[in-house]
Amino acid sequence: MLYREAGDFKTSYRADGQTFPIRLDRWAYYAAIAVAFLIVPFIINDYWASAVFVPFLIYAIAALGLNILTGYAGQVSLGTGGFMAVGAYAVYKLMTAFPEISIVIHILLAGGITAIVGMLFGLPSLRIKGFYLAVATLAAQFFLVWLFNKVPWFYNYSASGQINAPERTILGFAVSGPAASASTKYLVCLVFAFVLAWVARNLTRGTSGRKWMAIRDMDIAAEIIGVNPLAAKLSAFAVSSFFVGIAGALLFSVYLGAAEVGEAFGINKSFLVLFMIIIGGLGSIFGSFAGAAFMVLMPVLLKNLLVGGFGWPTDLAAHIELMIVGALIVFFLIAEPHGLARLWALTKEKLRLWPFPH
Amino acid sequence: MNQQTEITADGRQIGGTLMEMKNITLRFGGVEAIKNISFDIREGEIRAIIGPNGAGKSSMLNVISGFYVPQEGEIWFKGARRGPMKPYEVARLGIARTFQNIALFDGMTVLDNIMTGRLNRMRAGFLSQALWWGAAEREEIENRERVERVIDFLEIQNIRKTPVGRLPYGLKKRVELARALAAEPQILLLDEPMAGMNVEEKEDMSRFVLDVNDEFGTTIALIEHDMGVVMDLSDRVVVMDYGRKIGDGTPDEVRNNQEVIDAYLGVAHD
Amino acid sequence: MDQMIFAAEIFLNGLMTGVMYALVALGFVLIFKASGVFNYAQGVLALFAALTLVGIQQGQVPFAHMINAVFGTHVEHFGWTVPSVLAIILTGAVMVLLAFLIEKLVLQHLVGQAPIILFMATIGLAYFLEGLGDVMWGANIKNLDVGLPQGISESIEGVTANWFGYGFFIDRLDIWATVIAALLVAALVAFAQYTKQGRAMRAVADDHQAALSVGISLRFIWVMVWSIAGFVALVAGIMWGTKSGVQFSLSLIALKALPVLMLGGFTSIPGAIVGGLIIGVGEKLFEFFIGPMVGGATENWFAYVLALLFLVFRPQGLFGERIIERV
Amino acid sequence: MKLTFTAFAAATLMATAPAMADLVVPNLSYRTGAYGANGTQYADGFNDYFTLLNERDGGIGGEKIKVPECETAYNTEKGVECYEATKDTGALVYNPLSTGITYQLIPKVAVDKKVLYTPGYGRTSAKNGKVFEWVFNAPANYWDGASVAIKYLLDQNGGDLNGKKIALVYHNSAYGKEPVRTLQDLAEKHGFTLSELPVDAPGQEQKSQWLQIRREQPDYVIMWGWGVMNQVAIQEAANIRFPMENFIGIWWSGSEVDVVPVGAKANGYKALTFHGVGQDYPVYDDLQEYVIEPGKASQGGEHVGSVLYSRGMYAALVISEAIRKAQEIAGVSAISPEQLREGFEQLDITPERLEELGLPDFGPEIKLSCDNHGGSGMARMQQWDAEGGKWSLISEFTEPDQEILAPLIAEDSDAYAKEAGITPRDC
Repeated sequence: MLYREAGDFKTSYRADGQTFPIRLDRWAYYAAIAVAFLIVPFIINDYWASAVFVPFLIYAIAALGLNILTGYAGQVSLGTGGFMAVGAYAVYKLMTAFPEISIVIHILLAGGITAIVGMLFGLPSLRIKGFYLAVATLAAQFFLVWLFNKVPWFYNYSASGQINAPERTILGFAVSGPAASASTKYLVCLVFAFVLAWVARNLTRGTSGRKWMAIRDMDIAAEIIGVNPLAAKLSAFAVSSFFVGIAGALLFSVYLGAAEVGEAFGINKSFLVLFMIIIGGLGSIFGSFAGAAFMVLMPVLLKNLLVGGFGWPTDLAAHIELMIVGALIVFFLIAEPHGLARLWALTKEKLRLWPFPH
Repeated sequence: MNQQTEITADGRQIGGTLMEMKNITLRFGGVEAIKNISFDIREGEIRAIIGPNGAGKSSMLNVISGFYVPQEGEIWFKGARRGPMKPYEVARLGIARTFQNIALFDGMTVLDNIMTGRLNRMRAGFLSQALWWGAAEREEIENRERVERVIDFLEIQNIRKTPVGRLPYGLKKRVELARALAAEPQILLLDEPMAGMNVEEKEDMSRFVLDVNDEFGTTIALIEHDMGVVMDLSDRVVVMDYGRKIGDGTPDEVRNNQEVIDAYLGVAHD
Repeated sequence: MDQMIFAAEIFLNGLMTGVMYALVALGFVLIFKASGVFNYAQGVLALFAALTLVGIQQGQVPFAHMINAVFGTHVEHFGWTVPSVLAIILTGAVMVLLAFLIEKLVLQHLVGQAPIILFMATIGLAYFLEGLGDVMWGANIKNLDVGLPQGISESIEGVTANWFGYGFFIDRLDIWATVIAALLVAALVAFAQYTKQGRAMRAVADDHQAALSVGISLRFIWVMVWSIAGFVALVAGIMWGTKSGVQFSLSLIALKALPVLMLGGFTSIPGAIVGGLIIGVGEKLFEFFIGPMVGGATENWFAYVLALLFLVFRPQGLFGERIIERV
Repeated sequence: MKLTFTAFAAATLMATAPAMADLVVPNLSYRTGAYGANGTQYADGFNDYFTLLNERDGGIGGEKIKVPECETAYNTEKGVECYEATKDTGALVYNPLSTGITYQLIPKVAVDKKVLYTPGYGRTSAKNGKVFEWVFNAPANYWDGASVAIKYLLDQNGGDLNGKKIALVYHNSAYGKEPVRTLQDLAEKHGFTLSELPVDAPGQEQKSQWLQIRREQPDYVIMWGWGVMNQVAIQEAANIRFPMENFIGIWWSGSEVDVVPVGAKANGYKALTFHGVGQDYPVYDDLQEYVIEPGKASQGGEHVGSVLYSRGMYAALVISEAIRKAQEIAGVSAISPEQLREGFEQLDITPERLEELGLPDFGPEIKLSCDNHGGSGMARMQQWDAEGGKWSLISEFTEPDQEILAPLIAEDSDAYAKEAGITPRDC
């Protein structure tokens, strides 16, 4: 009985409302944070940063954003790629227009700009629901990509329409551009992911979160008990887009360094992030991270296993990888429609009783 | 119109008119669901609207809670005319309700469901919520205390953290009542609170309704088609049939109203 | 005046393109109507069907690449070719088998789940089929030829040249696609109206519970509907494959069908057709009149924005059932 | 359970690192996705040429060449992952066959000190070696291609394109937009009118564009396409009976997969190329003997001799010649990327050398220097013979109009230098 909650009494509502009410969970969380902040930065190399950690953290932010909109507020969006593009192009314009201002401010502003754009495209959500809304958000996806591709002002009139992230520093360390080291990139993304996850947790456990969930579970009843549906939906779109915009800004400036809108922020990106939250768990902060980890790690693992391990040709491995990803998605949905987060919770439930299940 | 404050036989206080419906008519396309109905609700009373199925009771409740906007007529609340409002604006005036087909938020716990009843009292800004600092945390704890009082009152302490979807029907009804109570409403609207319950559950629910009215002094308007329960509970009763008002008065008066008897007998023999 | 003649030509071509979109949308509607599943894999089904058709036609060895990689062999072809008609029939059989497997392995286990979960499952299915198609038949571009004519219709050009002094361009493939789509819809309607299975299908579409209670096997209906959708996908695959070769990008035609669905409603077959026509004509005319002012290439988003604006004013789509809110 | 999984994950993640030996030339290929059909052929040619060198000559200068392949699916994120996964394995040079991935790698290779070789694609202004020290795009780039195409048309019209109408049908992406500016400048210089017709990826539906071409009746159509867009465009051109000999594709729009599906109607379609076509070169005998016969060909040798296969092979050839040059300069056989860069900058592939390599007149002479990383930019025209099922060369190597291109390259590379904070070196 290593994992238990018995004897872990709460004496105040504050203690009862905390994020990890079970002591052991709390410890595990502190340990994970300590490892992430104090150990990983010193051992990370370029490959681990570029192939695993940096994309994982950035996609976790995007997944958090989409989870707020889809998992908490129940509005399915397929426009994530387009909103990430807004973040990327906003940060690019800001970085090149105001090089003397800190990139942290640029990234936050890029999130803010994306939030405004997101609210704009969220307006139809008052009238359109369910799949119709999901397909409607594709309008945002395609229109935004076209816009950034077509209007040269967005890419500073460069010949090919590619955007390149110039070098910017935080406290003297390069965070964008080729000189940025693996651990700086990792740490910047980690800080953003950590703070944003904390904000997401705060928003979802309080008033806003309850409004969103009420709209999700039964929009008519929510309106009758006093939730303004337009305000709730738009605030979900805004917060979600803010997160997604920051993810886009980081993806472009810190991770990729160069981007072309149709390729980097196409519809596949929208689906990828949607997969993450479904596999991770709708309406779960932990699930956003789990889903992002799964979708980032799995292809890398499979590729290394099939090509590096079995020595198969890369194309065969890539096709089989598609089949495995597809099959795993179906398998997860059949086995546990509520995602990795629920699977994790069930495991803990079992552990709680172990070794005396009755 | 303002009546004198009265004291009922069991010692409760009933005050002046809180809400008044004047000549309400509601149509769906060509069908008139409510035909020119007027009645009032006094502060502190339990007011029932009864009638056979399809009489327009639920439509009436939906008009009060702002979900339907009547084509004709006026609604007066606390001495002022209520203009056309969105349902959520009506809720903010202090009108809370329950639903005939339970409308709880299935994905949330009992506690969170009841906390939604207090959403209109939350004032913390967005930044404060995001950082969980200052007003947001303070409010959360204050409101939690109030919600816990409702939880104690309705005796549902042990299911606090259970997801609502897993609860049995009777408990769901109680949680729904808790959510409405948590709003500390001026008027509590109950849409068939006893529907689908067995005798024991009905007794429990009746007790809660009376206690709410008694302890908090909450004005209650309820719909029910079970005559027996209603007559015992309410101070005054409106009887509807086919969208018309066919009776209005104390339970005794209504019980002896010939038109009401005909309507009910007529339905019974349909 | 010239502008008007050009616009008329574009209008006609838009109609034809719309038919091609409607063909894809039709598959979505069938499955959604009968089982409430928004089948994202419909585009990949079309690709898979077309790949299989070409593979059978040309006598390719399935999984040749994988067999070669694992066993070090060099098998590619059986050395025969199969006539088009027979190949189409065989592919149809493969699609029925696929429908059966999908029901058995996926849908059966997801009965009663939320629509979004089923939708996600079909995205997983799309990935799987895409990989499977490539592993089975190879990823190179294939030429699909079942004898459909292609190229400008000279008689129409001649007639219009006489009338307007400007010969209209109409692709013969498009004319054929229109004819075949019309036949397909007629056949579907006849099937739904006049056969026992068709009536059962409609009953399920109207009310699951009621259909179950009168003894209709839901599983049978699902297999049947997915088979029909597979067949519709085959037809769409043949049309698009003839136009642009059989290869990965074929699956992306699903994206062209989604705005059609929004416009026409997910549950209406006439909606899919009318929606397809409106989108086809709309995007072509928009590109013609407005495109030059904004730099062109508007077709990818125009359909979606049109559908979006439309939905704001009519949330249930053109022919969708009216939504009544109740508490 | 958790622990074993982590261990397993770590083990498989690390499994990629090959031993540090040999000359490592990673092949960032794409055999899947929307452009997989094209990428496969190129990757095969690239692999097979190195296999040939290993089998026939025992490598280069006695060093075996190792070509680890990594699938990018034409996706920039996977491209970066592939780059990072291979860069610490002694990799010398990268050739990702994707403009998007190239843009991403340009700043990285400068820091990691790896050579980036992008023949016929990538960033055009990388020709300027003063700014782009580590990037080479010889023998020709997109702007060269645009200029050579116009020069060819000038030739056809007795040196005068005044009043002619030329339409550019292009892939609506960074790649497709490359020639726009050059063609606009050329239009001004030669007095033709240019209409630009973007086609959104993937490009299956081009009816609007071709109806417009049918209405406007341009004298020539130039195409910058890739993947399915090429064959749909050629099909639509055939449908509207646009004369094929007036339809010119860039080299990425001129392979068998683009024309074969259209059948006989594609006959006469022209495309640029910067290398020879067909199998009439002595090197193919060696390939047959050392690679294909023993079953060592990449993917079974299905595509040997196709245009894209030849192009992959040609890229491998240029790299191997640069390696040879580097070995010669450094005096060691196991060279470093820095030494390879030297080798590239002093590369001189003469016609005689090409003949020695079994590919007489296959490519233009490539002579690079510290400031010229792009070579002469010469390209020639090939034409499709539908009946014979082969491409044939119809013009000699032609030099582009440097008068137009040089300022454009200077302008674009200066802009990059300013943006990236690079001080151009002296040459």
